[in-house]
Parts: sequence; structure tokens; C-alpha cells
Amino acid sequence: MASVMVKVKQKQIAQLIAHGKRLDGREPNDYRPIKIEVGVIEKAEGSARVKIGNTEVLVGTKVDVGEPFPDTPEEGVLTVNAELVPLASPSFETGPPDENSIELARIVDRGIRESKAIATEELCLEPGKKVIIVFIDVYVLNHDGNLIDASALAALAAIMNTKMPKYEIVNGEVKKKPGYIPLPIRNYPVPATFAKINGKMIVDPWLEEEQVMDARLTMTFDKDGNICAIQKGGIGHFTVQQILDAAKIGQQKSADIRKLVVKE
Amino acid sequence: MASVMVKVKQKQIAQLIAHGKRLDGREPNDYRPIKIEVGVIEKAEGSARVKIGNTEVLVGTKVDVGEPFPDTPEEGVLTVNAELVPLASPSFETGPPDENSIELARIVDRGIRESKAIATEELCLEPGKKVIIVFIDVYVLNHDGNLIDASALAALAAIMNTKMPKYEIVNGEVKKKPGYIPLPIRNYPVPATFAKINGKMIVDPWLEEEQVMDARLTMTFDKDGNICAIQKGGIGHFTVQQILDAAKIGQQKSADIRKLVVKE
Amino acid sequence: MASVMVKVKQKQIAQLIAHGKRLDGREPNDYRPIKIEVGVIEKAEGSARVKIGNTEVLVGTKVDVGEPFPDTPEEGVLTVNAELVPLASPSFETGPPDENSIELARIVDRGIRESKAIATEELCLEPGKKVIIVFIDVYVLNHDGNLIDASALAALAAIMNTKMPKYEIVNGEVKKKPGYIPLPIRNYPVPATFAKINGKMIVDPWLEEEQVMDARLTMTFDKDGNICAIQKGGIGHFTVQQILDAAKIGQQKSADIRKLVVKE
Amino acid sequence: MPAKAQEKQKLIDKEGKRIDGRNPDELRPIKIEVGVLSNADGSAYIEQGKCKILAGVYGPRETHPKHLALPDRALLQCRYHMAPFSVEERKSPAPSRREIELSKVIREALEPAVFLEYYPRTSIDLFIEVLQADGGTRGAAITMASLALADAGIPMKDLVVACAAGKVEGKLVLDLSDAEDKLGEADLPVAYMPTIDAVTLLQMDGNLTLEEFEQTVNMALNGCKQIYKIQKEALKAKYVALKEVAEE
Amino acid sequence: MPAKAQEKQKLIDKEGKRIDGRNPDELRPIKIEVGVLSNADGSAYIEQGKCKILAGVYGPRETHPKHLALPDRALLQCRYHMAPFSVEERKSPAPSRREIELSKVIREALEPAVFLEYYPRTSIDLFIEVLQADGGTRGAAITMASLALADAGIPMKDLVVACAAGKVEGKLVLDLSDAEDKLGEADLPVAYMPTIDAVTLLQMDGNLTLEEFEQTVNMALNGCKQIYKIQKEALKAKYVALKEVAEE
Amino acid sequence: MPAKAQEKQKLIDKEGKRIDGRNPDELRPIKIEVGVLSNADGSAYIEQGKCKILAGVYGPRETHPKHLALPDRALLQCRYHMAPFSVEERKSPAPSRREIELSKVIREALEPAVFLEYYPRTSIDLFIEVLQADGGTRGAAITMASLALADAGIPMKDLVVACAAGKVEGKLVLDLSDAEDKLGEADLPVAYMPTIDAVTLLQMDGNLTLEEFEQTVNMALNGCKQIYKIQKEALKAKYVALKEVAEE
Repeated sequence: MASVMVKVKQKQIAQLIAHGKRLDGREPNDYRPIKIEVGVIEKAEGSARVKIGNTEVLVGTKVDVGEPFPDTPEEGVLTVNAELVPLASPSFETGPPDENSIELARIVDRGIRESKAIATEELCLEPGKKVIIVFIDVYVLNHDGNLIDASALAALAAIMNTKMPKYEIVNGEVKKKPGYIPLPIRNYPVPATFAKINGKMIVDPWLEEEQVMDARLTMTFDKDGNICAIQKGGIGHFTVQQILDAAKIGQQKSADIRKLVVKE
Repeated sequence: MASVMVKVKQKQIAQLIAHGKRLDGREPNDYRPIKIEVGVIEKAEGSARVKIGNTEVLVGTKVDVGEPFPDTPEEGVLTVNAELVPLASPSFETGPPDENSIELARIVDRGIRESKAIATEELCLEPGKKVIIVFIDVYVLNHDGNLIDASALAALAAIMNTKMPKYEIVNGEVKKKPGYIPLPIRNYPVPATFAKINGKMIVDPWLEEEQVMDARLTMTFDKDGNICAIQKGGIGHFTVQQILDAAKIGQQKSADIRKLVVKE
Repeated sequence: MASVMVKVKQKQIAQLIAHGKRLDGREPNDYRPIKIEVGVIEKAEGSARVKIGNTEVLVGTKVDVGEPFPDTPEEGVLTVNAELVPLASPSFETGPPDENSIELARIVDRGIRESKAIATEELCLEPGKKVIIVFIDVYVLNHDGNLIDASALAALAAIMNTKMPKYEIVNGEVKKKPGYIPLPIRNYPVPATFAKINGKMIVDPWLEEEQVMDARLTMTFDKDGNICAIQKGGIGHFTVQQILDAAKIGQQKSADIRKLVVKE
Repeated sequence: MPAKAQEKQKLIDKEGKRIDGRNPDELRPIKIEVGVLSNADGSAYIEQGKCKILAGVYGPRETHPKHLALPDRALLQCRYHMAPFSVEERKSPAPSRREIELSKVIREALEPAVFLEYYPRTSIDLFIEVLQADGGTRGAAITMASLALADAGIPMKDLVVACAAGKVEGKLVLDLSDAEDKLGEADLPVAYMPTIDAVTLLQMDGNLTLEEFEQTVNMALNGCKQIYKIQKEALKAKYVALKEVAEE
Repeated sequence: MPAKAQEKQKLIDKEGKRIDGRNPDELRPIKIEVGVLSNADGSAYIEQGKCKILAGVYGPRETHPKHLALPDRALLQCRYHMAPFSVEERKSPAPSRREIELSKVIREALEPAVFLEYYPRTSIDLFIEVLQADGGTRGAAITMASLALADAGIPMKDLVVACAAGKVEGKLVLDLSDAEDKLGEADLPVAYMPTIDAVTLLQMDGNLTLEEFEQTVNMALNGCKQIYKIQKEALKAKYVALKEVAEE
Repeated sequence: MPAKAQEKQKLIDKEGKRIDGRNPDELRPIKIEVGVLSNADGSAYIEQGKCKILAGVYGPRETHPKHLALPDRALLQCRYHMAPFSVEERKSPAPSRREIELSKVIREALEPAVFLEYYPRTSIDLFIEVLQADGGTRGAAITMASLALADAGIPMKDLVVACAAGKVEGKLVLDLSDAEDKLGEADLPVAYMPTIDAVTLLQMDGNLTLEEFEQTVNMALNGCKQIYKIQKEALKAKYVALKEVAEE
């Protein structure tokens, strides 16, 4: 019975979208309400909780000192990890990260890395030996669709909220000096995610829409409106025109959302 | 059929205990015979085999040099690991440690650590850099109930039996000097474990009793009769009075058993 | 139906072998055609692809610098790993190495190690601290029987093909100098593998023969015709005489095959 | 920080006040919310001192994997898990031995309260996420988790409430903070069902005489009774809110 | 190598030629073979620049483990895996996060082409082994994997072909090599079914204006169309060879 | 210890005696007990030199997981495992590659002896625990494990007995100790069923001419025959003891 009701609802969602309407009353290019709180975890160096509708993501950052990668000896290290914790959805399971959480982490990582949001070259303490490592942990608390945008937004807000200790090298050993400084932030990447349902494109799909979508497209834009990362997902396809149209709409959406985080 | 016989036996155990009797003829506060042998594994730095009735546990210790924990830079490291090897019981499986072996290891660890049985501050070779690590490996060879007491007793006997190399630091490198010295032992923690069956408390449950018990309570006492660690287990509960009574009985039992290990 | 046909074929193989014949027309002591190509992976320090009939194995080597084992502080490190990648056979699965791939890697390792094929004492850069590590990765691409001989032969060809950087120690740090030198190769171990089917011994079993064999025997011979490693496999047994006979035949087969790799 | 430096810090001042200003028998501020997640069948959130913990309950639902299903009652599963950013040094997301032990003792603290026999062959899955850790996470987790179970409509004999007491610089104190737990002489967490005098969790680390032990247990039970009131209010608040929504 | 030293290396010379001598819109040499493994139901091998990649397909076959089987269509499984010796620094055989992500996006690039509904409850298992890595492995892998699927007799709407374009030293270029990928400003791989105008994979790393983005997508699609011809020839070659064998 | 220092140590003295005083063809002292564990269906314990090894057998019992069950015979499973404290440097409890290989070859050494076809669909599980390792653990393990199988009442064609021989400082010797195994020139373990002339395990590390090989195999077989007597006595002792208990 449940499954019949689900199918009826799914058909309804698809039919509405064919007419440019959505089950929750939104227009195709409308986001759900977005709420951002920062500094919610005092023990983290930075943190932010983002809600997009009922989707809720908490991001915490930790700062530590470690070794650089051999091919970038003068740059700090950025590590993004995502956990789809099982209280967030009946479909999430315990265990090591699956392909969905790994893909989510890598999309968030790519937006920050490719836009050069964190000036990693300022996080070197001793070239080839000691650099600052920034851990960005994405914790999904409630899954109601569009985890990518919520996670990337929370990650951006969390790194902007991050304060790191002042370090110095004394006789080859790393010491903390008194006081904290903000992470050096140079760019503000914000993604916009589209779903294709019944041949039409909508932004910010919620869970019920994700369950009927053919394919998903996330484009991340930097503060100048340039594209810095893209990820297509899902088992359907897009036409070339749909992609080019999405880029234009995404650029605008991303600019609107960026204003919620970056106050001028 | 087997299962019916099991149920009959379980009922019998529970009924006897209601009358202050036990299937194997013991009084509620009697332990099974305890047998302790030390030095049974020559390649280990220390070892002991303990039998409580048919329950048999072998503990071996190894001593090595490594790094201290960052928050205790001037103390040696104590590591307790327990393996419920599958020859010991049809219910034990191969694979990484499960919650039962982890709990067992942590109870043994807690007794030794909280009573300060090993003077870890004497195991520092170079503050923050090199300390002595003591590995205590609990190997359960036959499971006939009350693994906690058998394991903790074997661990105590094994650390008392442990001889460690003499180390010195020469030009920043650790060298072994000739000869061995005993581990610095300062206390002698001994647990007493209770089972609650049919509303009554008994000590040292054997396997058949564990299979019908509601809950388990382990109290570890140090050489002065003070409590240094407690662990409740099982899906039942205790009344407050049962706990306070158990503490008094446990203190006495623990003192009696300690005499088997600590000869004065 | 398939299973019935398989059984008919298996019976046929066994009956033919009882009469000294094989389903593919070979004599009991004939190998299938062997084809060896080296240098097939430019990014590897050495590589070789070996085909024995339809069995195909690719071996690549990588050279790196690391720490020696504590008990051989003046010797380089040799590491052999084998992957039965799932495109090679419907019976291979993804996941960590199973007992078959571990056994395969250890047989290949043993032949190279026990014959002292690589002069590991020439791979020491700084005793106890820095030595050269040689990784030999066996990649099985198509499984049509006798993986051991194909893998060991490919490994031998690959180490003979390996060029390693020239290293030097400057102020305690390892530096690469310009140019490459060959790995120091001192011996040429080549195995010969037998299968026992229906009481008879054959060499180089192909897949259909492996599926009916009782037991497997691999003997590895060095360049002087001495035995340097043996491994019996399978759930059957050999008589003592079968083993002694196999040693004589294996010595000859191994010498013949060695000529395909070691050109004089 | 080396042990020596730490010893200089006084945890209890001359007036008997603790470093956070509390009296020895005073709880940390507690804030509980019930029904905070939209997907879980039941959920709750607690802040106790700096502890911030969230729990979600799914079930009774089909047991997965099936062979774990019990013929005569529901399977209660519990995962206690800490966010990587919840502690000073980043914690690896893989479950630590401590988390595995706590998952077990928390499950065993809650199991005596739940009428599992009502739902044979099903599974009730409790997920506890520590977003920020402080002293007493296991107690706060139990207090809050029993509300999440209630919020999921799981019938229970009583709410389970938990609280620790312990010894710090020779004084018995209630509801230890992180510093008191680490530097103090004993920490004794208790979980309790007040209406049926049932202790469902009891652990201890440290050193107590038999007499001190009895006093500490009683102090912890007093803490439990205070928190029990807060628990009930939080549950009531949720249903009052629901009622208001329904009547609007 | 530190970033500064790298910047000195010019990737595009004054005549607009790339370091390997190619023009901006020129593909690397491509060699494809179909049906190269005797055990797999379908297989293919590609060399594109220094990329050397092999794929095998098993299926449709029984799904293992069974509970993964889908009632209405085949389960397409894909593992993208790199040999330890395929890259400069030896890669551990355990799957990396990158390999797990690529397995997913490659599967999602191929899935739109396959008539999975023809084989309910079965599994089609695609194993991609990168024997040597260079820029553009995911594209080469998709191009070749769709041939391995065809070789296994799996019915498809169209072959899927893939190619990347990107930006290097301010110039848009086709089919990036390793150095161009690492040191360039953008890399944009596209997978495409030419006969039905379907983009089935789209990713990007780097920085492009909206205008550049459109040009880069079109350049990549042009690359796809060229490779599509090579794909079809490789498939034809296999079946001509088979026919010759049959007629001998 | 560096190789050079080791070479100075003479393993065989002028009189042809080995470092532990044995003659070249002399076994280490062997002590075997059968039926030492109360839970296992069969068990045995061996001390051979410094080797101390314990085995337990469970079965024939239900196969777990079920899909491993074989329709026409029992599944023989074997785990060879070393205690962390059994060797000089503490061994991690996780199974090493060596332990996985030995589990396989030991199983294949015992399997030819067991009438597995009597117990289709069941599992016979053999657990070998090395409490202290010395040279020749695999041989001692097989010798003792076949007694544990017999103690469990599993019907067998013959007991399997195992022993190694090898070459040390140019001399052929029987039953190598740890030092002889590590510093010698060859180690050749053999497992054997004497009454049916069946070699069920054969491995070798080192360097032997064909002539030496034949001599070493024969020396190992002689060792096997001696140990076979000890095996039978140990089995008899168990049943005499049982008989005495029964008659008391």
C-alpha cells in the first residue's frame, strides 16, 4: 500500500513539474528557505549549521599541524570528510563511508580547492616538513534532499568562522603562541544544484523530488561568477542546451545565496 | 529437544538460587577453585595462566619502547587487548574484536590503571619522546563463565611476573643494557563479579548461570579494600541495596583471592 | 545442463590423462606456448607481460626508499603483492586479498628471495635507516590455469627489466642523482608446476585440468638447477616417488623455460 | 599539558565552589528538546554543560540483516558515536574502542526499560551523535535517548535518567565537568528508573572507600531525580506544542 | 616539484603547439582493441596517449549477493581500479576515495545507454583496470568500457564516448595530458551519446567564465565525435576478424 | 642482529652436535596431550622444543554462513593463529599474510585424511592457537591438529604427522629449531600419512641439490615415523584415562 501511495505521489510530482509547478508550491528556480548559524560548536575551531528546508547539515573544522604532500611542500593541507550519519535518514547505514558520502565530500572539497578559497600557501610553517592541516568534517543531521548545496554552504560558513592558533617554529619544534587568527579566506565558492525531472530542470530538489529525478547537476561558482567545479550525478542524461541554460541560472542563484554568508 | 532440556536446566538453576543453592553445589558467595601458574610462556616478558573452575585464561605481556600519549608525555603506556579465541567457546567467532572482547579488555585495563598498579611514571625514558610500552594480551582459552575475574587475575599475575629489559638513551637512541628488572608494581587490583538471577545475587557465575542471569556487576578493589573500578553489564537492573550489599561482599572476596597472587 | 556438460568434460580429461593424453593435445610434460614481453608499462620501473596459453599476467615493479626491517638493517626490502583482478575470471571477486592471492604472492616471493635473485645487500643506503624498497606487483589479467608459473616468470622478467634511480645521502636526506641503473640481479629462479590427475602427473595444468586435479606441486629451481622453493597445494596427496620424479622433470622444464628470459 | 602544571590548578576553591561556580551538589545547566529531527521516528537533543548530543530512533522496523531478528522480542541496537570535531583533538570517524564499549553499556542501560516483547522480530535502532563532548556524555546520552525512544512511541516501564557523581580534591561532587572528570579522583555514572528503584548502569573509575562509595551513589541518584523532572517537562513541552499546533 | 619551478615550464609554445607537439584541438593518438580477454563475456583495451586501460564485462549473470538484485532491471556494477604500478608513486591496492568516486560517475555515465530493463534480477559487472595512468583516464575508460559492454552483447541505445577539454595557459585545449591536467587552469571531461544528444557525464575542476565554459563543452563534444568514429571502427574490426575466422 | 655477527655463531660443533645438544637426526623433546579443553568437541596440545600449540575442533556442525555449505561433503575450515606474545616482537592480533597461507596449507595437509563425505552440508572448524612459536610450528600444528580431529570423533584414513628436515652449515638435520631455520640453508617441512604413503604437505625454503633434496625428504619422513608413535601413544593415553574414569 505504502509503495502504491509513493508511486502516486511520484507521478504527481512529475506531472506538476511538466507544467512548471512543484508539489511544495515552489517555482522551478526557487530554493527552500535557507538558515545559517555559525560558531555552534565551541570546541571546534570553526563550525556552522545550515538548514535548507528540513535538510540540516553541521560542519565543524579542526586545525592541526602535520606534514605536507610531497608534491606541494609549501602548502597547507585541506581534508574534507562527510558522514551520512544514520539518524539523518532511514536509508543511511553505519559503517565506513560509501560512494555517496565520498562523492559528497569530494564535491565540497573541489569547490573550496578549485576556487582557492583557502590560501593554503599561507599555511606553511616549514617547507616540506610542517604545515597546517585543516579538517572540514561534514555531518549530515537530517536528509530532506540537496545535501550538496547544504554541505558546501555549511563548509564555506565554517571555514569563514574558523580561528586557528598562531604557530611558530622554535628549534625545529612547533609551538603555539597566544591568540588566534582567522583562516586566510580568499574566495567564496557556492554551488547550485539542479535536478532533471520529466525533462524539465528545477533547482534545490527536496527528497521527494530526488526520488523521481533522472539526473542531477551541481555547478559551483566563485565570487566572480566563474565556474570552478561541476558534478553530474544520477543515471539519466542532460542535453547540451540544458547544461548551458543551467549554467546561466546557477550563476544567478549562487550569487543570491552567497549574500547569506558573505556580508558586505 | 536440546533446547527444551536447556530450558529445564535453566529453570532449575533459577529455582535453586531462589533457595540460596546452586546447581554445582556452591553457596551463593563461593568461588570455584582457582589455580594460578606464572611464567608459562618463556618468550613473553611475563605470563600467567589462571583457571577458575573450567574457565581458563592465558595472559602474556610484551615490553617495547615507543612514543607517549601527548597528554601524558612523562608516562609509560599501558595497552590491554583481549581475544576471545574461537576454540574457547562455540559462541566465539573469528574476526576483529567485538563489543564483548573490547569490554573485557577495558574492564581489565581500568582495574590496573585506576588502582595505579603499574607505576607508569617510572617508565619514561625521554619525556615526550620515548617511553616504555607494556602490552597486556588476554587470551581466553576456555569459556565456562566469569571471564572478567579470570582475565583480571591473570593480568595481575602476569604483570607481577613481568621482567623488562634495562634501557638507556645514548645519543638520542634507545639501547638495551644487560639484565632485566621487574615492572614497578604498586598495587594489586582484584575484581569480584556478581550475577543477579531470579532476584538473588551470587558470585563467580559459571557459564550455565551466566546464560540465565539478568545482570552482572563487577567491582574491582585495590590492596587497601577501596573500590577502583565498577562495571555493570547485562540487560537487567539492580536495586540500590543490592549494589551496596555487593560492595561489602566483594571487598571480602577480593581480599581472599588477592592472597593467591600476592604472597606476603 | 551446463553442470552435466562440465562433469562429462571433467571425466573425459581424467580418462585421457590416465592414458597419457590431454584434452588440448599436449603430452604430459609439455607446456603451452609461452610469450614474454618486457617494458610494457613505461611509468613502472620495470614490467613484463607473460602469456602461457591463454593465461596472462602483468607484473610491474616500483622502486622507493624506506626503512629496513629491524633484523636486516643492511638489506633492501622486497615486497611481492598479487591481485587476482576480477576481470580475469568469473571466480575472482573484489575485496582484500584472499588466501589464493596471498599464497600466489608468497610463492613468487619465496622463489626470488630464497634464490637470492636480487642482491638486497646492495640496496642499503644508510644501515638501519634508509634502504631501497622494491615492490613487485603481480596483476593477473586472464586466468586459464597455472597462475604460479606465469606470475613467477613475469616477476623474474620484470625485475630483470627494472631500472632504479641512483640515490645518494646528502646531509642525512636521500637525493636522486641523474641516471638509472639496473637492479642487481644474481640469480634466475624459475618454477615448474605439476598437477596430479587420476593418479598421473602433468606439467602446466590449464584451467579445465586444474578443476579436476587432486593436488598441485610447484618446485622452483635456480640457475644451477638447485631447488630453492617448493609448495604443495590442493586437497589431495602425492606419493614420495611422485615427488622425487617431479623434481627431475621440473629441473629440466625450468631450465628450458629459463632460456626464454635469460638470453646468453 | 604536563601533569605537574595541571596539579596547580585548584578545582574547588576555599568557599567550596567549583571552577564553573557550582556548589558540590549542583547540576550543570540542562536544556532538552524532544522531536527535533523530521526523518527519525523519534528524536531528542540535550545540552548539559558543554555536552551537545543528538539522538534519533528508527523503529520498530524490519531487522537488517534479517538473521539478527529475535523470535520473541525486538532487537534493540544502539550506536554511540562522536563527531570528529566534538573533542579537542580531531577524532577519527571510525568507531573507537571507547565508543564500542559505551554503545554496549548505554544499550544495556536502556534495555531494561523498554517493552521489547511487544515487537518480536523487529529492530529498534538508536543512534546517538555526540556533537560536542564534555564530562558525563554517557549520562546525558542516556537521559536524552530515553526521551527519543518515548518520542518514537516505544512503550517503556519508566524513563531512564542518568547522572554521575564523583570525588574531586577529596570532596564529593555531582555531575562532573570534563576537567573534574580528568583531574578528579573518581567518577561514578549511574542510570536509574526512579519509579521502580532500578539501577540500569553503574560504572566507576578512580578510588573510593566503601563509605564514600555509598555517599557517591546517593548523590548521583539525587542528581538523577532532579534531571528526571527536566526530562518529563521536555516531553510535556513537545506534546503541548503538538496540541497547540493541532488546535490552531 | 615546488609550484614556482613548475610555472617556468611553458605548456604552450609561441606557435601555439603543446608540449607533446599537438595543436590545441588535437587528440592524442588512440588505439582501441575489442575482445582481448578469453574469460570475460566482453572486453576491450585502449591506449590514449600514455593511458593504458583494460576492461572486462561479466553478465548478465546471477546477482551476488542476492539481496542486491533489482526486480525490474539489471544491476550495473562498476569498479574503476588502478594497478599499483600505473602511477609515479606506487598506489596501494586498496580502493582510494578517488577510485570510489570514479567508479560511481563512470557507472552513471554508462547506465543511461544500457537497456537494463531487458535483464531483471541479473547483474552486469564491469571491471576497469588502469594499467598506466595519464590525463583523461576516466574518459578513455568510458570510451573503452562501452565497447566492452557491446562486446558482451549487452544491448545499448548508443555507444558512450568521452573526452575532456580544458584551459591551459589561457588557451582552450582538447584531450589534456597529465601535465596539462595538473598545471592547467581547467579540465572538463564529458561523456556523450552522439546520436541522441545525451550528456551522461560532466565534471569540471578549475576556473572558467560562462563563455569559456560553453566553448570548452563544445570542444570536448567535438573530441567525442572524433573518438566515436575510432570506437566504431574498433568494433567493426573485431567482427570483421570474427567473420574471417568463421569463413576460414 | 646484522648478518655478519650471526655468521660467527656456529650452529653445529666439531663433534657434529647442534646448539641445543642434539645429533643431526634427533628430534626435539615432544609432549602431546589430547582432550585438554572442556568446550571444544576435540582438542589437543603439543610442546615440541619451545613450540607450545593448542588446537580445538568444533563440528561437524551447522555451516555458518550457510551459503558456504557443500552439498556432498563437510567443509573443513582451519585458522592458524599466533598469540601476540608468542614471538619476540609482539605480533598484531590481525591475521598476517603468513598466518593466512599457513591456514591454507595446513587445511590442505589434513583434508586428504578426513572422510568429509560422511557429513555433507556441515562444517568442521579447526582452530590452532600458537601460544609460543619456535622452528617447525606448522609441523607441530599438523601433528597435534590431527589428534584434535580424532578426539572430536571425526573419522580419518590415518593420522597426519608432520616434521621438517633441512640443511644447516652444510649438514642435513632433522626438526629444525628457530635459530637453525633462520640461519640455516634450507627448511623442508613434510606432512605424511604413514600407512598409505601419502605426502599431504610439502614446502621448502632454501637451496638444495636434487640429491640433497631426496635425502632431506627421507630424513623428514623418518622424523614423521618417530612422531607417529608419540601421536598414537597420546591418543591411547587419553582413552586409557577415559576408561579408568569410567571404571572408577
